[in-house]
Amino acid sequence: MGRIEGPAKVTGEAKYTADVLLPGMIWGKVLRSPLPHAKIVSIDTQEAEQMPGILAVLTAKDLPDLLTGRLVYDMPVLAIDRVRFIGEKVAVVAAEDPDMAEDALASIDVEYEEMPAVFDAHEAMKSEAPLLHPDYRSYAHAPQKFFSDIPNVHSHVTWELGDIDKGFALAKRVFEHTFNTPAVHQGYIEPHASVVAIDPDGRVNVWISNKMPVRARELLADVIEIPEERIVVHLSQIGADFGGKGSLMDAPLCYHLAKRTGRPVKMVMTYTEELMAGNPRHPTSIFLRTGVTEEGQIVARQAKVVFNSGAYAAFKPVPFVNIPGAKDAAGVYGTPHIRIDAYSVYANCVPSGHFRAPGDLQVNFAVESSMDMIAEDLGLDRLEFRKQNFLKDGDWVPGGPQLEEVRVAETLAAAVKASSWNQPKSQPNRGLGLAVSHRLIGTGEANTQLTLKEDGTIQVLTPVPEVGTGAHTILQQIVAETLFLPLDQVRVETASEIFKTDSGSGASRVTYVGGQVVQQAAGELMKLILAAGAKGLGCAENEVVFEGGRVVHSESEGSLSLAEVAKLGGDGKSALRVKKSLNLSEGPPITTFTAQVVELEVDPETGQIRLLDVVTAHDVGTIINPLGHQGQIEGGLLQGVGFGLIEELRMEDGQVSTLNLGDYKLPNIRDIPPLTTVLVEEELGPAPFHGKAIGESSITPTGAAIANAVYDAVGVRFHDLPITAEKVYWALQQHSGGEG
Amino acid sequence: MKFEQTCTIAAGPLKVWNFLIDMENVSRCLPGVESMTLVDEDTYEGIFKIRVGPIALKFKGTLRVEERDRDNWHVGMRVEAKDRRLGGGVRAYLEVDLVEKGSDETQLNVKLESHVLGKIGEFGQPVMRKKTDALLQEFARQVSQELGGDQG
Amino acid sequence: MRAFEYREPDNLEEVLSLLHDHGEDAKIIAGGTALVIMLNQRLIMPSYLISLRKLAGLNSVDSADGALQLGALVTHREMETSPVIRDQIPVLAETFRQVATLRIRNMATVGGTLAHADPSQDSPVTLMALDARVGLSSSGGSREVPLDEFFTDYYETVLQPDELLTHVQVPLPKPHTGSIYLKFLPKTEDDYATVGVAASVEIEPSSQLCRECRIVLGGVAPTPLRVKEAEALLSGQKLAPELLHKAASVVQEHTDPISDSRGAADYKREMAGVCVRRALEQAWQRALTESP
Amino acid sequence: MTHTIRLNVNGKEHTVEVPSRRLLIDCLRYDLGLTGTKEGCSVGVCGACTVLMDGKPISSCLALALFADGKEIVTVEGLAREGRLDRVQQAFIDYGGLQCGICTPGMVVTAKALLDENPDPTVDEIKEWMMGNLCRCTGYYKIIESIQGATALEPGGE
Repeated sequence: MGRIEGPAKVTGEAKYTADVLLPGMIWGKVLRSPLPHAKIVSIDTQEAEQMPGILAVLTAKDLPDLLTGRLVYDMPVLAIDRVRFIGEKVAVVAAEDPDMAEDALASIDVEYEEMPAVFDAHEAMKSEAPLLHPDYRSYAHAPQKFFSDIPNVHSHVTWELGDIDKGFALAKRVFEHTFNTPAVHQGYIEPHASVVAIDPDGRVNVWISNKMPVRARELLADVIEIPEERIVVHLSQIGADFGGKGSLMDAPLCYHLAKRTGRPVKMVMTYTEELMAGNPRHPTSIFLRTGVTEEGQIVARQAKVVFNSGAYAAFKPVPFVNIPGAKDAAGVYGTPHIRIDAYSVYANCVPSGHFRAPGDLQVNFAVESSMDMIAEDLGLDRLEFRKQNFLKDGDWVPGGPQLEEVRVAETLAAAVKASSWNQPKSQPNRGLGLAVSHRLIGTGEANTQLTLKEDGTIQVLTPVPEVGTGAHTILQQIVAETLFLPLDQVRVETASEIFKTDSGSGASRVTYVGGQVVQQAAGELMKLILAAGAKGLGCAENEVVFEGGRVVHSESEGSLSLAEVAKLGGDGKSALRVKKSLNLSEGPPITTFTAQVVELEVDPETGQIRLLDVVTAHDVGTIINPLGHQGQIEGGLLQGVGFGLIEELRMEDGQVSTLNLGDYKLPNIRDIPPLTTVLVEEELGPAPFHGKAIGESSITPTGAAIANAVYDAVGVRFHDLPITAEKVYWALQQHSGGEG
Repeated sequence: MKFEQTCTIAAGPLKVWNFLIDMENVSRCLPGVESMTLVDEDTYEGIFKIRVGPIALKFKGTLRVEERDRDNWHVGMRVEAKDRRLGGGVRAYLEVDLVEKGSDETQLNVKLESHVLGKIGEFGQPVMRKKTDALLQEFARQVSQELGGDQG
Repeated sequence: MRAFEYREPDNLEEVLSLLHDHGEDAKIIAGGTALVIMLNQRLIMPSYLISLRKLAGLNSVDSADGALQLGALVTHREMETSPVIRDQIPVLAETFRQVATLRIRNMATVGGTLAHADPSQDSPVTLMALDARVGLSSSGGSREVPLDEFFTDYYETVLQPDELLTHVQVPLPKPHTGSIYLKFLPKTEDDYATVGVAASVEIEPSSQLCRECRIVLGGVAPTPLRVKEAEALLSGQKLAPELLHKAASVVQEHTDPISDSRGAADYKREMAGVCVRRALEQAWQRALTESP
Repeated sequence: MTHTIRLNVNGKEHTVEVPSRRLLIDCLRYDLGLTGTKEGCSVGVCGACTVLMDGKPISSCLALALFADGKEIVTVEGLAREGRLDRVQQAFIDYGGLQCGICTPGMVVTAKALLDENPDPTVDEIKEWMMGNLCRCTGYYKIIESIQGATALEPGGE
């Protein structure tokens, strides 16, 4: 079933932030730092200010001395006295058109005094490394509980199960492996955009490509020093998020320029700016130490996961200001003794942020690669070794609940069955690899307001914008299903004003938390409808039923349409309305598993990898929207392929060298592998109608499955992603002692 | 970006030394130098042009001699220059070391660490690297030619 | 982009006199796919932009006395789909079909690609392997330059500031000649070639010996790279694996690639060898099966 | 340095005064208010800005507005006629060929041109034609299904 906003999107009517046109609107452009770490000695803007069409030029000295961030406030709106990465905003210009703004940028003179810089997270953790944020501990919302004495480490989180020392004492064999993954960009096609218009009465209107508008309003209020009630965030379509659209980005600058010039201001990042100063996936290094018994039982898993935060932690939304995916470093395997340490580290690179399944991909690549390596070393079959160690009902997962309804074995079995796993190896240089992952459903706060309109339709207000996942369609379906109404009688509309707080879209949260809140609200609205209907029909509530979209008095057969009920209204003729909020801090005990099998072929002369077949199997509940569900699987999978084979935000001394989509390559329609999807359905999901989450499932195991298949094909093991043809070629050269 | 060039010159180290500490000579041997004027004992201001196809870069900036170690035949100079039209610039440190090979044979080692900044750095780093490398080669070639014939 | 004067002459004389008057300060724009990006990024800031879009007469493909004459304004898409080209020099159509994406091929022109002189382009490589010549005109007169003397450095050619590339001459392949363009794309299908190789082999039908051949590479040097030393190795020889390996290693010695997102220099050098082998083999097969 | 250009956009004649440096995409979006055409990469790679010029897909981010002088331009806003969606538009909805929708205007415009030239394309023909349009949401599988689905529908619009 197609999505509700489909027609608007295929006709070009759907409005994204960059599409907002306002009378008198002007344009902002920023000047960015060319140096990775330097003191700002002076900024001369005089010449720029004199140029034609230039309406304002601002630097930090024109702004309040405030920092911002999605959780910890550590990032200035414009660099204050010091720049910490190449691409950091130093000055901003407002002009009648973008070209004029660009004209002015070149004539702003900034004098820098270079400082020693550090780019690698491990280097940054050494005692001699330059400190990026000496005052980190004093920043607002910096989580004291996770402070560390290691240089530049702004958050150190530990997850433990059992007793790690005891675990290794039980182990017959101990394995150590290290893996690395690069920075990758979310690759949404819509660059960040913001528009701010200030009303004569001082009300601040904001349009912003942000998936958490209510939170955005809260953050903006703090950094521009305007009370939240005076700020209206107008929701627009979002040209995809994938985790990257949760920050204020240029909105504070738009406000300051609007305030200075008295005109509405729009800022749209170029894609070059996105690649140089967006918020890509964290470059990550994962160290695993695994203790295994003689029988091949994993008894201990120690993990040290180091995330390169870049110059600021401002793009991390979670309370511990670290990357949640690290907690999966034991994978889908029941391990009695676990210790996981996650370090997020400042370095003079582009600040890192969230990208679909943050941390999960990096860690899963490490865990699932190591499973194959250990199995081979122990002379065990890699499939059997996994099965033997799988999580079971009642097992605990680090940072998670005690699991119920564990279906990992079934999921992997389904993937294997649909693949050529059990067939004899077809040809040389071909190989099969598999990987398994799980993801706990996200928690958080969701809000809604349901109203019975006078035309008999149900209006569902949500503060969650449509980021492309089909969230609005899902909410519409759940409400319609709950009220036994046809879909077209339920209208989903967005509004942020009427809600104080909300977690917005993300963490595969919407169907679970957002779905429950609308379902509960719909149930309560039905009670009000029946009550009002009964009143209108002059009978008792228990004498009416809701049938065929009408409130019916069983005896007299008298009935009222929803429109009629709406006109009657509730007590005091007030509209029939339910406003509801749901905040789930505890996740359900049910997780979701993904198993993938990849078959590929390696060209030994060039190292080029061709994917011949990909099978992705998913442990799912009731599927509420099959089309949207499958779309999430397919889109996530191709992002996983990109992560495994192609994508890397290349940096040299903090300078990103892949600065446009001609150099930072995204998979295109000719790069897609043959794909088989297997859904292992059972109606026991925690979401409404026993649904589960899917958004961040298919992307996770792909990188590891590819790495394992490459090993199976040509016998070389890769510890770093992406596995490019070039890396494979040189590895093969060494492997075969040079005679390629 | 780091670069290294080595060549042998048919002249004794002292002769090469005296040649190299005179910026007149250096600028003459460095292709693209349009002007080089002495500001104070160790500082020069200059204009330096380089072309990459249709893209013409014109750097204006300073060259400062920061090391002049006669005993170890070592010179180190810092270059900071901007192209304001394009919005960008270069920061480089150039080190020249002489190794005595004989009474009139000297090995010239040139080391360059340079950072291309801003617009210019964003565009075609790889080509810039290649261009800079060629530039350094030419410099070494010119020097050895001026001092008693090219010996590669 | 920086502001500029836009001129759109409808006749060649006017284009040339504008070039004569403004030279360095002027840039020619045809399809614009490469130039507009550089303008937009402010890497170039000409005072005058001379558009060829209203210019007639430079957008046809003509077949005359043993050669194809390509107007400088013929688009890539036209090169790809032109029946004349598909029939008479199929490898040319095949090459242009592999350039970038449909949208770019609808805009980009033959003359534009050559004048832009990006060494990782596809079509200059094949055109050079086909012994193409380019016609250059200025208000002072005209000249013809063989393509393997046209490119001088990254994005640089022998074109003078007052000169315009008006057409390309491509001689029809001799009988018993097989040609191929091989584009090595290890990352994504829409990428620039990591290495591109055009090979053209003319064989002596009875003996099946190579009479003459052309080997040209893209993406491995400051300009499209023709390796005559490797060509010489093959002439008079029979197709044999050792021979191809020898040719490949000679080619590798001549490459001078840059390291970029499409591969490090040493990898490109290695791949140049592999691709040359594969290209020569396929060209040779085509020559054998090709009926005059 | 402004010029007056006449262009036909979606069947409607426009006369616009533009600076010589104005790009076609900005002319469409800001001079004419047709914001359906999106800007993504600004270097002709992503295809979000695809429009038809005299029936051919081009990157409006690589074309000067002046290039459109005397030309016929079709943007995503011009596909539906009298409120009736073009079959390609309908198919993208029915077969899930869109998610966030930012690439969709370029996708449907490009796909429309494909079916105009080749009413019954094979999967390989679809892939070759559509390669220049990037989508980060769908993984392309449903885009291929959408275009195949469209061939089964009545040619809409006209």
